[in-house]
Amino acid sequence: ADTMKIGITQNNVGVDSYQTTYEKAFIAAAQANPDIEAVVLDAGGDVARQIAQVEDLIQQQVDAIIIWPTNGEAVVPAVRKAHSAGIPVIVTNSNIAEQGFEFAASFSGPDNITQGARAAEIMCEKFTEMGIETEAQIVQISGQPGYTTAIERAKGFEDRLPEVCPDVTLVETQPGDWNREKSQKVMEAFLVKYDDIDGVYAGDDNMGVGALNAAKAAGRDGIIFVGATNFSVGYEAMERGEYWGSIYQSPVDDAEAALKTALDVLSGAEVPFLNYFDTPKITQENMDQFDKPVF
Amino acid sequence: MTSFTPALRLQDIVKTFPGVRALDGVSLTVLPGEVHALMGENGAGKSTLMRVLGGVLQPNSGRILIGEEPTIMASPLDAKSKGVVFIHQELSLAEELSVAENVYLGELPRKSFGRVDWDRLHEKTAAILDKLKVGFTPQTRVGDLSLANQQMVEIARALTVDAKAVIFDEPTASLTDAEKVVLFDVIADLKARGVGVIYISHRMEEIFHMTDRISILRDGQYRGTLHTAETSEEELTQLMIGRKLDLSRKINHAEVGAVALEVRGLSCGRLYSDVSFEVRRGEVLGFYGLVGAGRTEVAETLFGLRDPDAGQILLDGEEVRIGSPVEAIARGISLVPEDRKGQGLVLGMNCRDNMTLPQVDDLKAGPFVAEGAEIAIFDQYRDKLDIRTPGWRQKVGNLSGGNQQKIVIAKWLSMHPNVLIVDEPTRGIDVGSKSEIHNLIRDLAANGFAVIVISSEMPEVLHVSDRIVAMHHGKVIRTFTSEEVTEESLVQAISGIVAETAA
Amino acid sequence: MNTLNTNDLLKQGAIWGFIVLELVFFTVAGKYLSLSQNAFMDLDNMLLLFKQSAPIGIIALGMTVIMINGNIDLSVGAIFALCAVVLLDSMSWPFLTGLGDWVIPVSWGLALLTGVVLGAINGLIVWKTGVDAFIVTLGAMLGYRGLVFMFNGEQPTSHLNWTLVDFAEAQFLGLHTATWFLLGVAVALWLLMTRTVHGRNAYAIGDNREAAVNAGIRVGPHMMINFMIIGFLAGLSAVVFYSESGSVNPNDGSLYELWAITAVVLGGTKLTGGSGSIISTLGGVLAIQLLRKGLGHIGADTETVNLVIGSILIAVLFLDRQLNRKAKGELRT
Amino acid sequence: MAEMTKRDVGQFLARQGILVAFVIFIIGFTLANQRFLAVDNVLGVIRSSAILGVMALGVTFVVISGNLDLSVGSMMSFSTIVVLDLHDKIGPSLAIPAMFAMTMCLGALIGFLVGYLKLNSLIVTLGMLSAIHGLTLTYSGGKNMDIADKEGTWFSLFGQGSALGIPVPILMFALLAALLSLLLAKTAFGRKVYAVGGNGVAATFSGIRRARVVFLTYVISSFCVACAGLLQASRSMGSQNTVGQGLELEVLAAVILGGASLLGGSGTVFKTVIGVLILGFIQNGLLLVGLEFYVQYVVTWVIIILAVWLDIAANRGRLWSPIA
Ligand SMILES: Nc1ncnc2c1ncn2[C@@H]1O[C@H](COP(=O)(O)OP(=O)(O)OP(=O)(O)O)[C@@H](O)[C@H]1O
Ligand SMILES: Nc1ncnc2c1ncn2[C@@H]1O[C@H](COP(=O)(O)OP(=O)(O)OP(=O)(O)O)[C@@H](O)[C@H]1O
Ligand SMILES: [Mg+2]
Ligand SMILES: [Mg+2]
Repeated sequence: ADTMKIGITQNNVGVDSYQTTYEKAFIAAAQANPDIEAVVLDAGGDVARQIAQVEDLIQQQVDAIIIWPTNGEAVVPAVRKAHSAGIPVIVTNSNIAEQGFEFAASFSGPDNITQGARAAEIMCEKFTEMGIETEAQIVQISGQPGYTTAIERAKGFEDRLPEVCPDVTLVETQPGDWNREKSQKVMEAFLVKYDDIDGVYAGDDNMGVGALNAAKAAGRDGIIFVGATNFSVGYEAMERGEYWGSIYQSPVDDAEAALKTALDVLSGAEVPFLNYFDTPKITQENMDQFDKPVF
Repeated sequence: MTSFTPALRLQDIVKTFPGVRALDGVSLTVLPGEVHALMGENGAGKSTLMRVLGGVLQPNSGRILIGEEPTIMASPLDAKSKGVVFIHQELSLAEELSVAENVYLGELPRKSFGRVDWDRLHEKTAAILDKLKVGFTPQTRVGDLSLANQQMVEIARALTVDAKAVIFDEPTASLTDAEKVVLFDVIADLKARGVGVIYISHRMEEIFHMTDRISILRDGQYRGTLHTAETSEEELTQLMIGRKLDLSRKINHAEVGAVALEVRGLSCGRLYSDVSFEVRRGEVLGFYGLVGAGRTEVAETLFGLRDPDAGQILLDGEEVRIGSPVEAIARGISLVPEDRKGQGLVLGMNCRDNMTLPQVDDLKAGPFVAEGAEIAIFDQYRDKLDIRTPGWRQKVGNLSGGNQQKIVIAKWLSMHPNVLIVDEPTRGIDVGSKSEIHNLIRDLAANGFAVIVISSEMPEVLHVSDRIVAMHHGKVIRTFTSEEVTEESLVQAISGIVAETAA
Repeated sequence: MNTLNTNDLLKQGAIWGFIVLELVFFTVAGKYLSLSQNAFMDLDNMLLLFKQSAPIGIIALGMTVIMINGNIDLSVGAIFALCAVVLLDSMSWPFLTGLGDWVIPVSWGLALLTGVVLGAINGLIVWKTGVDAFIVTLGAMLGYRGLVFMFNGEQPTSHLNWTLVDFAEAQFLGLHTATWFLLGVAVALWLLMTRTVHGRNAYAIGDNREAAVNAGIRVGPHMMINFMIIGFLAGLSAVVFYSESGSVNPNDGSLYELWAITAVVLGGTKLTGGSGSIISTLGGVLAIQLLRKGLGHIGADTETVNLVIGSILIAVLFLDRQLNRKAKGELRT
Repeated sequence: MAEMTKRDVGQFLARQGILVAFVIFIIGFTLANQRFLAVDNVLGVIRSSAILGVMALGVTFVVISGNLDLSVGSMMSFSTIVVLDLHDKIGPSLAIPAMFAMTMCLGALIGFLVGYLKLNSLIVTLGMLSAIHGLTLTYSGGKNMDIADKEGTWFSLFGQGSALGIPVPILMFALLAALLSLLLAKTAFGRKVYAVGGNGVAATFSGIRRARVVFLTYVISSFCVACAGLLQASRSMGSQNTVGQGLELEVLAAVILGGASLLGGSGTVFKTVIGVLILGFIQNGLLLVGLEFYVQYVVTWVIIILAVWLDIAANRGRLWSPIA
């Protein structure tokens, strides 16, 4: 069979274990398929480098390009370039801006808005169960400022919360930069500042666990922690009963879905534009239905 | 003295620094066409006064008059535009730039759009260099020149503008005799053109050779002006340091002992070759030569700073390889380097710490440095060398040039070396301290140390040395004993003339 | 101007030698490791090299001027981002929308002006307070970045204008728009530094500041002008790049200062000031971009890329020193 | 006389510009939020500043000797990841010395390159920043590193324990600061560090082994980084590969804020500690007041420049620079 050359340019691999696991999974999946040769690139979080990588991939005449945008809007012209060179572009993990939809073949990834909304629901359900849904106060620790994923999750959460729990107040949001340590510092300050914190929503489990560590160190019990992208640390904390819930999202699924979408596009199959893979709620109650995340 | 309108006047200038009253109501009048000497001990305030005149410093009070017009020297450029050119005591050059760019630094000739007019620049510079009879071109990189030639570049600046007054702050400190002659020609020329020249130097022979009047500062105060023709060294010294100085040549040859250091056929690249000599305990060996003769390089090799290509170094009869200053110091060699700012001192450090730096490892109180011992060393040498400073805490960078030099000397004297090498030890040092240092050098020898003195001042070499090595172009031409040496034979030797017949 | 001796030539040649080495290595390695049938030294790929070097390159050229002058500017990445924000945001300012596509030059002008002003602020602080440029611009790196965030919170600022994108993607005589800007800036700065009084004075100030002061060179204004130049160039870099990409994240341009400085030093400019060359910096920029492209070409993974780039930096520094090794017998200090 | 004293006080205040700025900030934040000066909060801030602080102590040595160290952040990630990984493999009592050895090898490598080979420290440490990051990623395979049994180990002592009511990180920071302060201010080695930074050539001419001194400053710096890594790992018992990313500039900012000159030859450990605390309290204070994190950037900018400006203005005796 003809080998297909697929190039991928990722956002920032070294920065967290989700992205690293994604890269590993992608390479593994590509190697498992004898018909695929993969060119794996990483933009290191820099838009300029990503655009250069798309240009390089076009120049190398790959058959398809998968892009994990560093900035959903800034890469649109680069995607258009690939499009006009006749190379289909598959967007992965977080979507590009709408102006670019006409140039992209397909998007594959999680629905971050829904994830945020689901996190709000998890939190609200727990409060209702505890009977504090009328007066609960929560804080939010968001992801790295400027990243689509961070923005969408926060938006999903903030929009959904008042719908399900109109009386819960979100008192403050600060970014934790996807960084456990930073998040721990932010939480320490929150704890000093607010006597009453009933819940914490963190943009991912890594930051959620940072916040949890801060609360433990300060001896503040009874806070409900909800995160996203269930990391193994989060999963363990849930096992210990310290962490309430999260959103189950596997980078392996993410990577495999992207590759599969690319193959579908190349084989000429009918592919829907938005290929969300499912990211279910995970809480202490249903966690036995999920494998412990590998990252 | 062609006119009675002074070229410039300074009136009641006061300048203070934190803790120091550097100038205390100093007045000075310079006439057109005169060479006016400014003299005083190290730290008397000469450079400070000139920095005030040259717009580098602003006085606390007092007036400056140029041609009887009261003016404010807001900046060096301002001073220059008012006809005052300042040749600094310390080299003030941009090494990466060409000679021409340095000579016209701050005033490069322009074409349209702010472009440099290279042709005009090189032409004008070449004309000046011609006058100075130097062996380099306007395009040469200044960093590639020797110290003396760099000094000549600095002097070339005096000839760039139509000056009313030119200040030379110790211009001869790093010149050897050949360039000095040229410099004196330049000064004579300026004088003939009716320019007022202010000349700062610690060298009596220069002062008496070419100045018309002498003003004296002491501890920041004006001590009077003398006509050179009507005064004597003694009177001057008396005014400067407040006491008489015994300048008589008192060579007391000590008991000369065993050979402490012997050098055989030492060579180092293009710098010098086949250098051989020996120094005995109790002896002072002088090194005399023209610029670029390679004396400094020999000293640096002995101190482990250069790797020789060939030859042997023997200490107390035993061949040694000196790989670094650490080893040299361990073997009892000390070097007072010629460039005090670059090589001798950590300017941002205080006086005491600078002085004890080479032996800080040995001054121990438990795991810590014994500060008491350090202060004792400092006090001892401050008194011995008469170092003027408000205290040991003063940063060395704030001392006057001469006092900085004394710190460097003290630093190496306090090591009690077996072999002491001093390179231009009295560069920029006032007469009083100079004779003090000469005496110290003699005393050291008398106490059984071997001393090597590298100097570009003939009187100094003649005065302190038991024997003199004359070098020319990296080669030893001759070695004289103090009995046989004459000024004439020495000059011949350093010019490369081998006088076979010399006695 | 200095006459070049062989030593100088060798010194300046080091970076070009390194580039040749990279080209050879990646061409050969690419034959075995790359998936691409296209040779690494394909003309289009080399043209892309120039284009891709532009964003950091334009800034690095300005950094050369700053560093020759004896200063450093760590805030360029933040200036770059802030100019981009102004560029893209101003395109949708209500009172400018009436201009149609004429909004483009206006926005460009505003972005460049922003760069100049930010540079001027740095320059003015360095001049008037006497605080070291490293510290002033380290502070500004944070401060300006804070301003970027204040502009639009944590959201990206976007405005995709296809006219502009087409212009930015255009090729004239085979060279991309960005390349033209890069080369234009290189020529202009080369002329500035070698031919003009300002340039020569900048060298003198970097070489020996005290001497420059003593000679009456007005150090402050020269430094300020140079900071304005690099501010302008950071703005220009943003203008060129964001005209094509149309959206700026508040984090964009972080670490650009470090890459720019790296390129300048690879080009042989002294960190202490007083010497350096614009053309060699161009070499430094190309060398870095070539390295990145090449590693991508042969399919190195993220860990390796980090390791290799780091080690190469040190290796080049080492090689450069070996090439410029002092003669035997030289002073050991 | 009275006037004189007044001027002296003024001079003192100006000279200690950093301290003054510090006090003003503390007062300001306290007025804005009374909890700022609550014992918990103060201890909390110092504890979380301790990691940055410990690194800054080491970098102070490097900066005084006239060099830079931009690799500390990435090196700290390395030590954190290594000690966490080894903890589960060989137990904490072996893991800690092993991690120290590995980290200090990296420090020695940098010290060798900068000290003995005399390569430019900015570029060398910039290169090492990237290279060590690559090394860490290779070591961990890019995964987060977590201690499996977080409850059953005494390893948490360093980051989370406390003695005499004071958290261990604070004790460790204080102890290291005291030791290093003595080393710098009172020993021959310290004197040499100042001399090498002040004038390297003169130091060589004075028989100081310059290369060795520079080498040792980097070893000290890496030792401090290893301590920071230990605190970090023990505090969160798990970590990302990028935990120290970006800290190099914060560390440098703290050292500069403390008044060390980047040209070398000046600075003290005590002042660095103040610099660290200022940064920590600003961060915390702004969070308490509820300002966006990016306001902190702007405030830090203003403070750094004001503090350094005040400091040098006091030294030269006039506010504005004499540069024409
Ligand atoms: N920037 C400064 N800060 C503090 N004190 C200073 C400063 N500059 C000079 N001084 C002090 O002012 C006094 C006069 O110094 P100046 O340099 O004018 O002496 P000088 O007469 O030129 O001496 P020399 O012959 O050694 O060059 C000295 O005590 C010196 O320590
Ligand atoms: N910058 C330089 N570049 C090349 N050669 C130099 C340089 N400086 C000096 N030389 C050469 O080195 C040798 C010794 O020079 P140097 O001037 O240091 O000797 P010196 O006897 O110590 O003179 P000084 O009286 O200045 O101390 C000469 O052959 C000279 O030509
Ligand atoms: Mg003087
Ligand atoms: Mg000499």
